Amino acid sequence: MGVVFESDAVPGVITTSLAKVVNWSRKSSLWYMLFGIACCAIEMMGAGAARYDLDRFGAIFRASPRQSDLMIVAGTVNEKMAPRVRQLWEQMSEPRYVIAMGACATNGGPYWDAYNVVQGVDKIVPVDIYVPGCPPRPEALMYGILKLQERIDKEGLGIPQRKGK
Amino acid sequence: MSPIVASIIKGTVALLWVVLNALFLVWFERKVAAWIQNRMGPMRVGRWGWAQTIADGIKCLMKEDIIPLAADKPLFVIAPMVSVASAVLIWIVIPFGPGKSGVFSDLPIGIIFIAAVTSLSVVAVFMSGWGSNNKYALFGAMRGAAQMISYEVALVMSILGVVMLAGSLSLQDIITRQTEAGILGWYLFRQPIAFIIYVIAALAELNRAPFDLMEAESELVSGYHTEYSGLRWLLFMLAEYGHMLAWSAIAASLFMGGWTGPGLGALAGRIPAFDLFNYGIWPYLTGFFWFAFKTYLFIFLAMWLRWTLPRVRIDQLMDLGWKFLLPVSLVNIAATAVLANVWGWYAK
Amino acid sequence: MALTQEREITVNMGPQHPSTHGVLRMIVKLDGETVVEAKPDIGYLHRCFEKLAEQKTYPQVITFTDRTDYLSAMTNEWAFVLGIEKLLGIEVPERAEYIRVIVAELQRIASHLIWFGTFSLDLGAATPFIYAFREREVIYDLFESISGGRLLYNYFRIGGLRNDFPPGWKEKVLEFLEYLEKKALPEYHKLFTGNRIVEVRTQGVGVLKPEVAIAYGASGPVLRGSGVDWDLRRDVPYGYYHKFDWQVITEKAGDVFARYLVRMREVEQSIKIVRQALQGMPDGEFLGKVPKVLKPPKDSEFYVRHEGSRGEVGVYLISDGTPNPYRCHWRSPAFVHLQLVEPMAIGWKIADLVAILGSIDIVLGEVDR
Amino acid sequence: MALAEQITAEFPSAQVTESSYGETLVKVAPEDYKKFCRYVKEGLGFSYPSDLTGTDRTDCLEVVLHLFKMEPNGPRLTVKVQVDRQNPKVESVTDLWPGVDWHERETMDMFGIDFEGHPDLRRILLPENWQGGHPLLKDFEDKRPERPRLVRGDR
Amino acid sequence: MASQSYIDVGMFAVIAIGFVVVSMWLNRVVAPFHPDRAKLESYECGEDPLMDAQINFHIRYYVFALTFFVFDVEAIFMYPWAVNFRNFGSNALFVIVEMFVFLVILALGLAYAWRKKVLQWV
Repeated sequence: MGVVFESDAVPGVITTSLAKVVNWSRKSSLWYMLFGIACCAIEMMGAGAARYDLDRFGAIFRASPRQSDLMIVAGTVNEKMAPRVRQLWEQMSEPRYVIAMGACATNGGPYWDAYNVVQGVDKIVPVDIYVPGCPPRPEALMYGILKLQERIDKEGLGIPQRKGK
Repeated sequence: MSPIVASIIKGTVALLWVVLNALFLVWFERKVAAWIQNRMGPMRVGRWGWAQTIADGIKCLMKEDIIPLAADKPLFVIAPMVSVASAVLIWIVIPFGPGKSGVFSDLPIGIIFIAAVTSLSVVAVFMSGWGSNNKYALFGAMRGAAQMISYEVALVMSILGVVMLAGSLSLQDIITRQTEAGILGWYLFRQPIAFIIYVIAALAELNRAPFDLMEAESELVSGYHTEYSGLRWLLFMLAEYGHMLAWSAIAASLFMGGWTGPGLGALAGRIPAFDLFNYGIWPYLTGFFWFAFKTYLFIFLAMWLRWTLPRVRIDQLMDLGWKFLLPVSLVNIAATAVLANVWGWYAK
Repeated sequence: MALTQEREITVNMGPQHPSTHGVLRMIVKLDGETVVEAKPDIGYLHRCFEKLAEQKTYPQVITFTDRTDYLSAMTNEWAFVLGIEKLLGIEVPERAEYIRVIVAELQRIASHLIWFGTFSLDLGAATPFIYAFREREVIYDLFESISGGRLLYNYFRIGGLRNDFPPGWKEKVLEFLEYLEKKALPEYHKLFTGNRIVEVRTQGVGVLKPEVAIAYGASGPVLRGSGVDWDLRRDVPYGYYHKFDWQVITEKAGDVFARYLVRMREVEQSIKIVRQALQGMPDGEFLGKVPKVLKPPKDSEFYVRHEGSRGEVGVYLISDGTPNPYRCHWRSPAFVHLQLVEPMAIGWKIADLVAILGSIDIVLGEVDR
Repeated sequence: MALAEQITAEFPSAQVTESSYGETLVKVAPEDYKKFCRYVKEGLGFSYPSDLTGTDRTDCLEVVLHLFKMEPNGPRLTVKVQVDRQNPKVESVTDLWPGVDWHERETMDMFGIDFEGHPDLRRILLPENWQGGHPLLKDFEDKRPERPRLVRGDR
Repeated sequence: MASQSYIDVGMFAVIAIGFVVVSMWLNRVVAPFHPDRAKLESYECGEDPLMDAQINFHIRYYVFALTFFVFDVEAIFMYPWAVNFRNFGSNALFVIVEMFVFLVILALGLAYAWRKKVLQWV
């Protein structure tokens, strides 16, 4: 949070009621980055298309990481991709959330013992929600997004985005 | 009331008008898109998702603002200001209702003022694109500038035909002149070619599909606002929708009789009590209704086109502007001059 | 601020870019907006398929073949299964052969549909994408009811298939084909094919000459779009394709629009094939006689050529007499086609580069394996 | 049979075998490889380069080239060349079939075979700074260190 | 009256810019703000930028801009004529022919630019 809410000068009542509004807005407008890696990306596209329609939850895609709140890592991350995933995550503006979609992004999936595959994207960036499946159905992704919304709802104003600040 | 206080009130109203409309338009666009695409659009935030853009707005306000190290900071910061300023400034001359009270300030040079102010928006695009020091943003900015200069000429030339018939640069005058001959007096019917040129050129100036080249997602990621995050980006969007609203309002004023239209007062001959509607605030309400109705008609047209058509290529866009629209608009001026003299009622 | 003196600008497109269809990276050198050089950089989805296959038994590898070209899983499974069947000399029951043709052609339709959707996104039209997905969801449902998976199926077995149709499946397929042919495809053509903007964006853009295409080893719709009458289903026959009445689609022009048309017309041919296969399908077994442990003879090897949705899928298998393949190599069409992007795109604008890249229909899972 | 006879007539040193699946397998010596390929393309008309890959035979490395003609049910030709495992080197055939460019790069990446005369022989699938060796060799070992798992708040 | 219009124009601009400034200030106050090196790096699809984006523009862009400039100024010349178009009365024919000459010159200029391939995008 900015300077104001990190100080103790603001009474608790104001910050809690403000936090409600803020959390409501953050969870209702989770814009995900247009970033598909592998098979799961097709199901992610399917989730955005007519039958499942993520737009109902206020989730639309943005092409640039600067404007997105949510990174859905949809697919296998390998050694060549890992630094790029990290950089894209770094370039998102805070608060930022990560969903690891599918078995590969969770722990390497069927490719867990391959020489070039990173065993889960949580080795690269911190993950909020893991969605199991290979690939997960769009319903599963939607459930993951709903879970993330629940999680955001419980957050206060001071989100621990990083240590030491 | 001192003129400055009056100005401040007017300015605040105009700003609110732009902001509220932009909020509504974003929601409206998402719903129109969803309707065209067999989807539902925002549904979860309020009934039919009406509060969606409000949530988006608060979220963007609470989002971190990033100014890249490589960026040219002053340009990067000033660009959204210019963009918003131009979106608000246009409204000075656009009439909402009849008479002097129906417009913020009926400048006698109305149309020239509009042309000048809208060009500011492309300055903002160029500042942001160059200031971002990002290649995609730069391409977006260069395209934006090139696109604007190709279409500005055709646009100005197409409006020239209207001005010839109306004999004035003030929008209020143009509107009243159109209504003198009833619905057939609309310049939509007297200047059909100018109208078509205007629609195409205005879409190009607005960067709406099929001319959304400067933020072409499949080519340039997000175009000129690639590096903008959170609120700064939101301000660009605000200005973009503000411009769309303004261009639609201008189209309604120039070609479709603006705020004029039948009100309840027209029934006064049949029902004497309805004479009431010819006085006081009622003419303004009727005027505002017709103004908003016609404006939103154009907005819907723009959205419809956007979600239907693919994007043209930049050189094809330039060709269309220079090699087709400009010659046609020159011919249109000549034809108007001849017709107006040969065919008397045409110019009435 | 420092102004560099160069006029040419080098741009990274990808790995995260809306139109690189996954994690391809293009290093593009531009003069103004004209492409001077376009070097694809791949490997962002290299998942070590070939190494993993050496550690798995033959039936286990089928799971991985699904994930190479994840938009066309059924045809991939078939290509791999075909290789082992050749090595072991296994006979496939007649009914299984028919079902294989049906699911492979439905998969081809699904793959071409998603290609149509993403290609229209590349050209800047968002709505056809949604429409294509709407139809694709129906195929997903059909596949789900026979295999349990929406995207990746693991449906083919060595010597046959995992299971037979569920009851009522045939009628559902016929109903879908009717809908696709009578409603969906005409709608696409009305919305997209006849559109003037699409025409000016695609006609004459990215022309690929037939002799260049052959020298590079292009295949599938890319090759047929250049006017080469070549389809492995007909020319290097496998399965029961020879029993049906269908045509190999070719277009002369060799440009982006020709490749588009070839795919759209292939969908019609696939509909025809599926109809005939459903009609002529005999009753019987769906899985042949297969030994419990599959051990192809030592030092036997085979190279399968299979017409996938994107072109020639080649599977090179070497056995050393154990249950695991000694070497399993996957030749993917998109890997080959990606080499053609640079020769096709030079001299065109960056927007055309996107269209050309879209027109060759790459799937990064298959390019990088 | 005609194909095998033609080849033995031109290259007596080449070992030609016919597999039961109708494939003609030709093993050529590394020094004959390029010459043989030129003959196959220009003399025999194998214009379609389907695939080029490698195999680790543990005592040597093998480059395998699958070639076809553009004719229905045409002959299937597999060219093999065995190279020394310590110093794997073979001439590039990109000038004959431009399409094998990336296949050769991939084979270099996976097996470490040096294709002499290749215009741009870099790693293609693995990262440019990859240090782990050539993964499809049978004695390859994955020596990457374990990575810690990150949780929210970590940098 | 005229002065009121000028005040309006100025005030509208001030209010719009003020709106941006105030909202940016509010954003700075309430939003998280943790800049670091990696975050402030220019975005280029996840890669490090290959080169600076601020390059010399192609000369064609300037030619385009100049062409636009010429045409726009000329369009502005025509506006006074258009406004008074209805009031020419008996001089109408003369004035219209005069403007036709001007239009023809404009069209010739366009044709010249077209032929010289100035209107070709880079």
